[in-house]
Amino acid sequence: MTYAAGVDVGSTQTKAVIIDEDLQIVGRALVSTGSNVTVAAETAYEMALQQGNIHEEEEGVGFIVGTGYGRYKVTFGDAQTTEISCHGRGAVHMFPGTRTVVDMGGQDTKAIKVSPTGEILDFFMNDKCAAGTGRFLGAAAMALDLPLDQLGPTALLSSRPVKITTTCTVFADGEILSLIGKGKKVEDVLLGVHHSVVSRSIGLLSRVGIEREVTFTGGVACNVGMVSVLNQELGFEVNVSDDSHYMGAVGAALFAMDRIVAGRSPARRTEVRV
Amino acid sequence: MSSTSQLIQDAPVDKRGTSIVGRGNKEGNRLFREWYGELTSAPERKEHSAYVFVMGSLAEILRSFDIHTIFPEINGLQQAVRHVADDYIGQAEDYGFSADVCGYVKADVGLQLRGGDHPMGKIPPPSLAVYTNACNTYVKWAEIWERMYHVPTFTMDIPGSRAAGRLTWPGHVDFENDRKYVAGQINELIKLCEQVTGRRFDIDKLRETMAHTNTMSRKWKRLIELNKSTPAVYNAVTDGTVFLGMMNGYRGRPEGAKYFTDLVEEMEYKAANGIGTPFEEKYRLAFVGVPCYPIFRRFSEMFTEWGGSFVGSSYLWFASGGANLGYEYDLEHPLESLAEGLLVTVRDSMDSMFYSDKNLIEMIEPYGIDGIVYHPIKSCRTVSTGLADNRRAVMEATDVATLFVESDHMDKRVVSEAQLKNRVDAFFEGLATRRQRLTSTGAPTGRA
Amino acid sequence: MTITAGIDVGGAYTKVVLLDDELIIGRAILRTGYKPGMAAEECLGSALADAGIGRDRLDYVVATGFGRFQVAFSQLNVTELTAAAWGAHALFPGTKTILDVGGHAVKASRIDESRQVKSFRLNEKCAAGTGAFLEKTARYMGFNADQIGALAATSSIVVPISGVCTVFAEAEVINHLSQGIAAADIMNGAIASLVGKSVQLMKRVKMEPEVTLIGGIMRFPTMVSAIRETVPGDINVPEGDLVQFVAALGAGALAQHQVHRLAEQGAPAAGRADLVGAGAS
Amino acid sequence: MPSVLDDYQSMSVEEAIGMCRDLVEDPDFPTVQRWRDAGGKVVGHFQVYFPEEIVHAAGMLPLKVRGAPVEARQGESHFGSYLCSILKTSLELALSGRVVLDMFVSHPICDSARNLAAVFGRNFEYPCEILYLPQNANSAHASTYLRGEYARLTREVEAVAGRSITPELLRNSMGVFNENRRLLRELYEIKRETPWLLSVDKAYCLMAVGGMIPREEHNQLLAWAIPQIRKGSGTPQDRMRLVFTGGFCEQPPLDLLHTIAQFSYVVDDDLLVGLRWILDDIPVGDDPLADLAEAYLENSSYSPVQHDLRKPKEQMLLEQIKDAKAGAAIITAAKMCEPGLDEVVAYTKALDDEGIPYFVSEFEERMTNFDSLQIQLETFIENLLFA
Repeated sequence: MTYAAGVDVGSTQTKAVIIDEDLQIVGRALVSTGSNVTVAAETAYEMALQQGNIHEEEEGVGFIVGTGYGRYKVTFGDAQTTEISCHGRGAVHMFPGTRTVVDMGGQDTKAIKVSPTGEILDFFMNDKCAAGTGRFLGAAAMALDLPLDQLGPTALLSSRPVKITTTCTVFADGEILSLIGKGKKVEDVLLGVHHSVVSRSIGLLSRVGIEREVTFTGGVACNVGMVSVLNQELGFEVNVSDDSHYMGAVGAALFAMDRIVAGRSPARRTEVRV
Repeated sequence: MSSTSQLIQDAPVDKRGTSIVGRGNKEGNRLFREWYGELTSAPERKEHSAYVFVMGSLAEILRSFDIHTIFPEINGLQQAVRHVADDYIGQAEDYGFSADVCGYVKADVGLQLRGGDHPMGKIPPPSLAVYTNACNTYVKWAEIWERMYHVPTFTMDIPGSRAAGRLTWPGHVDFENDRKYVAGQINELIKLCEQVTGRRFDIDKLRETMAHTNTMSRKWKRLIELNKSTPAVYNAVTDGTVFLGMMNGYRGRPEGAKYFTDLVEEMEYKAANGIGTPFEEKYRLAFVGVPCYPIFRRFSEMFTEWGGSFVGSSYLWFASGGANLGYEYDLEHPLESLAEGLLVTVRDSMDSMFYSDKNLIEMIEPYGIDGIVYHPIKSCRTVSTGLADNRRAVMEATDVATLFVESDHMDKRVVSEAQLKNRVDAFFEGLATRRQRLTSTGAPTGRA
Repeated sequence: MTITAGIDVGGAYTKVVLLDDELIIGRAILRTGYKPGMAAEECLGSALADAGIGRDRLDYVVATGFGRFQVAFSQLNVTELTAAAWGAHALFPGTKTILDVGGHAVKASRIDESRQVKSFRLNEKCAAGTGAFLEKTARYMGFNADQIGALAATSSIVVPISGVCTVFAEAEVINHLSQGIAAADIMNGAIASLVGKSVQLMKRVKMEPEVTLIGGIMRFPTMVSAIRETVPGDINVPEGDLVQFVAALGAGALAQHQVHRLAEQGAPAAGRADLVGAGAS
Repeated sequence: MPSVLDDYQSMSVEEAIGMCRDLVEDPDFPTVQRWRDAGGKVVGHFQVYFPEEIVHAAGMLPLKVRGAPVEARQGESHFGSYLCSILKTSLELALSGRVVLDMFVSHPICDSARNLAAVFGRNFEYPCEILYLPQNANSAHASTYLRGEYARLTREVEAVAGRSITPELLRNSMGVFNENRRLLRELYEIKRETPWLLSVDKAYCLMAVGGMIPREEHNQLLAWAIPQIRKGSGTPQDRMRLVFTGGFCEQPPLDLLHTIAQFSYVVDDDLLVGLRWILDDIPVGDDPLADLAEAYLENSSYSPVQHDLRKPKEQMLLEQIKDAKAGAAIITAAKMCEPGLDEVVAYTKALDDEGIPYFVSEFEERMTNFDSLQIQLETFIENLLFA
């Protein structure tokens, strides 16, 4: 049995995924990136191997693809691919109907338009300022002293979002506190925060054209509040996978498997491509 | 067919005994320094200089009065590629200019505040400024010199296309209305030059300068067509910038005419013998916008390291003042045809910025374009405002791959190498999958 | 003897200074938090305790800072720019230019000998170029704000931080760290970039000596010395944590001025209402 | 010609101004809708100046396209990052169908505006073009050229309207607009002479509504409102008289104007200067197009987007301040607005030399937070107070 691995080094978290030849995920791991990117990549990779209890001696990992902003720091990787290609590939693999991908990470948001084969047709990223990224939600969590995973559920208790005017993530806490100070309900403020992030990401999506199905990937996709506000604003349901957090690593692993298979008879690879 | 290196060795040599392959860049750099030397020493010789711009420099008239043409745009470009632009820009911002003001303008303000001290030499102050409306910032810019130096500023107002592809020609009532206006202004400019220099206008000298420009335009058009060959014979972004420097700096001059005659000879030889640029051409690209000068080399490497070859660039259209049309003046009727030529070529410069979608679509097939790279810049609304929409139109009409990356041509504060590279890599990964779909070879991954 | 209070309700902290004529007799500082009004109330309380006097001794109260309108018990509200002018002038009468670097805003102003603000500029509504930038950078590297000064002091190397957005600067910082660059060098880089932005703001108001530096960020000696390196002429820095109290002090000083002015006029204390739009033309 | 306004004559003047404010801020442009429902055609023209008389003479509604306080979700996707907001919101209005046009005209006097005509052209079927107003105002040939350009525009407009514009029709329209300019001059005179009777934001609403309703109706509205405003009960307060200038193409949010009005008297400004570009009545002669062209060049206001050696802009500003007996100025410019931002430098230097107090503040039509502006205003006032 040969395995393929994808290691996605994000600005805040590093994710590793191992897949087998049937393209099933057999191991996954997530560590915070911290200050030593290479170490984080190694750790995540090792943990993923353990989780899938794969012992490199007997059954090796045939190919490793690094992705994410730290992809060139995956020194043990065999190749690098941008997270844009990886999220596109991963999303189409999980949801073959995917035509548009919105990936929200800790620090940037991407809108990606893909073909049925996972080919990247167009993409857009925000990078002028961190408004409208997962970080904005993080700032809210910090200001309100809530654990990240409570943001969504809390926001969904509200039906009256408060308009958030601050765009600067760093100043968000200030406005949030003063709104609370003015007696606004926590859930209303939080819902407002979700709306402001969603509306910015929809702006990004419309740059590549919002074509169904839309698949929501990245860490922020774990936030039920974001999913429901996004559905509400788009007017239809987006795809969300339990592995959305790992989507970049999954895509990278799929590309890795391409390489392994490409090394063999062309007959096999067609199966694998679909 | 023998190896490329062999071909380069066997290439014909010029009088100096140097191979004609690579001569264009060598000569270009030499003449370019010479030109800045000339400008630096102009005040000693009591010669006048005019501040002018690349989109309609009026060099033919100014040269006929032996007035030097100084291009603040080219000065700015040099400040950026020599990594000193931010010092000048900072000085202008301290002077009061907003962070959102064009980087060229600020680099020039900084330059003026430093008495013309420039990495290429000492830029003399203007005796007058002459500019078209091809970019409105030209007008605002000239107002700054007006306030600094109290010198005459002349707007050569050249009406452009009223709508996409709606071009009028001699004989049409609207064209004639525009032409009369331009012709009238030309006479006003000539009077101004007479006042400034205290010389009489010499129509035969004008004929000479126009003749040189004719040769340059003819060759420029040919040069652009020559890159239809595979591999491309020059990099339209990097080499192209050298050529643009010559096209503008030596417009209306014998050296310019000779340079482009030689350059076309070189490129025709390369085309005939399949000699390309120094790297392997995997993808043929068109560039739209203005290059990223603060990290110029790196910027171009981001593409060449993937085998991306810029075979064409809208920059070579508009920044040459529309020379791409190959328009040639009728020397029998210099003033009339100067008016017509200005109108037609500057109009084309503007069309190449505002309405370039059609030209780009038409370019794809003959030039074998795999992808179009849009690079709008923070500084320049003139070039950049329409690009996102232009790209949408091109993507609707064709299935060519496109990349949209924003940075700046001057201000390194808005240039993030990492972010640029990430997008460029993704773009080429897309091109690779696309090609794989068509030819099914290789996976879309970069080199380890 | 006239006792006045100056209350500065800032974005992060609320500060109170009590003046007996020109003498500071008490002060207090605490986090503003949710309810600026309450913060002001509490902070005044502890300042009075600090001075060991009762509330009834207050002749006049001036509030400033973003939360000034939430201060129920002030007779007069002024902006932090005006208050800073009075405060800086009280400490250093030769002050012509004031640079106030706070967590959320950077303000530069030029004043004349009569404490009149002649020209002023505020930074953009973005954290890049505010004190928050330093604190964030420190936090990314596992230090807290109070350690910034000490940390930076251990290095003389300056690593350029080009990031436009404070949040994106994080990735840059992490990159530097992973390349083995010392935290202190990076900290200096962050300080240099903040100083650059601040100095430009001062140039925008055509700074003249003497320059007085105020605001919480001036607690860090490296910040001050970096400014001294780039700005010619005399530079004043209030001692110790007084840098954070300058606006409050100014409000107190203005309160003294009001009391005397009103005494001359024999008029009752003017409330904000009378002041709105009361500018002379 | 249908009436597009509610019956304001039964309202108090305050209520009528409120109605105008609602119309000015309504991104669905109900008055334009009513005009269309009555079968009228609409020609949108982008800021700053446009010879609306020509469109009016063809029986169509000239609509001043000046953006709107809307979220430009579709508009944004047609533009890059570093551009002024009015481009995006103006396109948004058209893309979202809020404003339906029969023709769109922009001008070449700002590079973004010139590009906007191309963008509209790629996205809409109706004619989208650039009116090439002359930019060499000092050429002896400019007005002849402009007359020819107006003749060209007239042909385009006739084609859209499906009827011809006789000199008679045009002269009549010029009469209507002369009346409108006279009334706007009166409005500004009230602001200048008795600012306590009319605040800058209210004056703006009364003026701006003219850009979206038939001009005859605007004339009626102003003729009705002005005498009542004059009779107003407000009493003069000791407030700072200032001139508010920003080379306005993109319009500041009304709340920004309101904030300023709370603390000062804006006795003059260059808001919607396009509606007041021509300073006096245009003499109506045998060749009305020539008269229009002549007025644009010879009898017009000033703006950062017009270069005229006879009108050094900083000098014009100083005169404006003097004529309005203002003691200070607020200099502003829209973010990313090259012409406006360039001018700020010259303005501030001139004001420094004259020792006229001012402050500088950038704005965006969609800004919602005015703290910074308010702090600056208050500081400004306080310091004249505690001097």
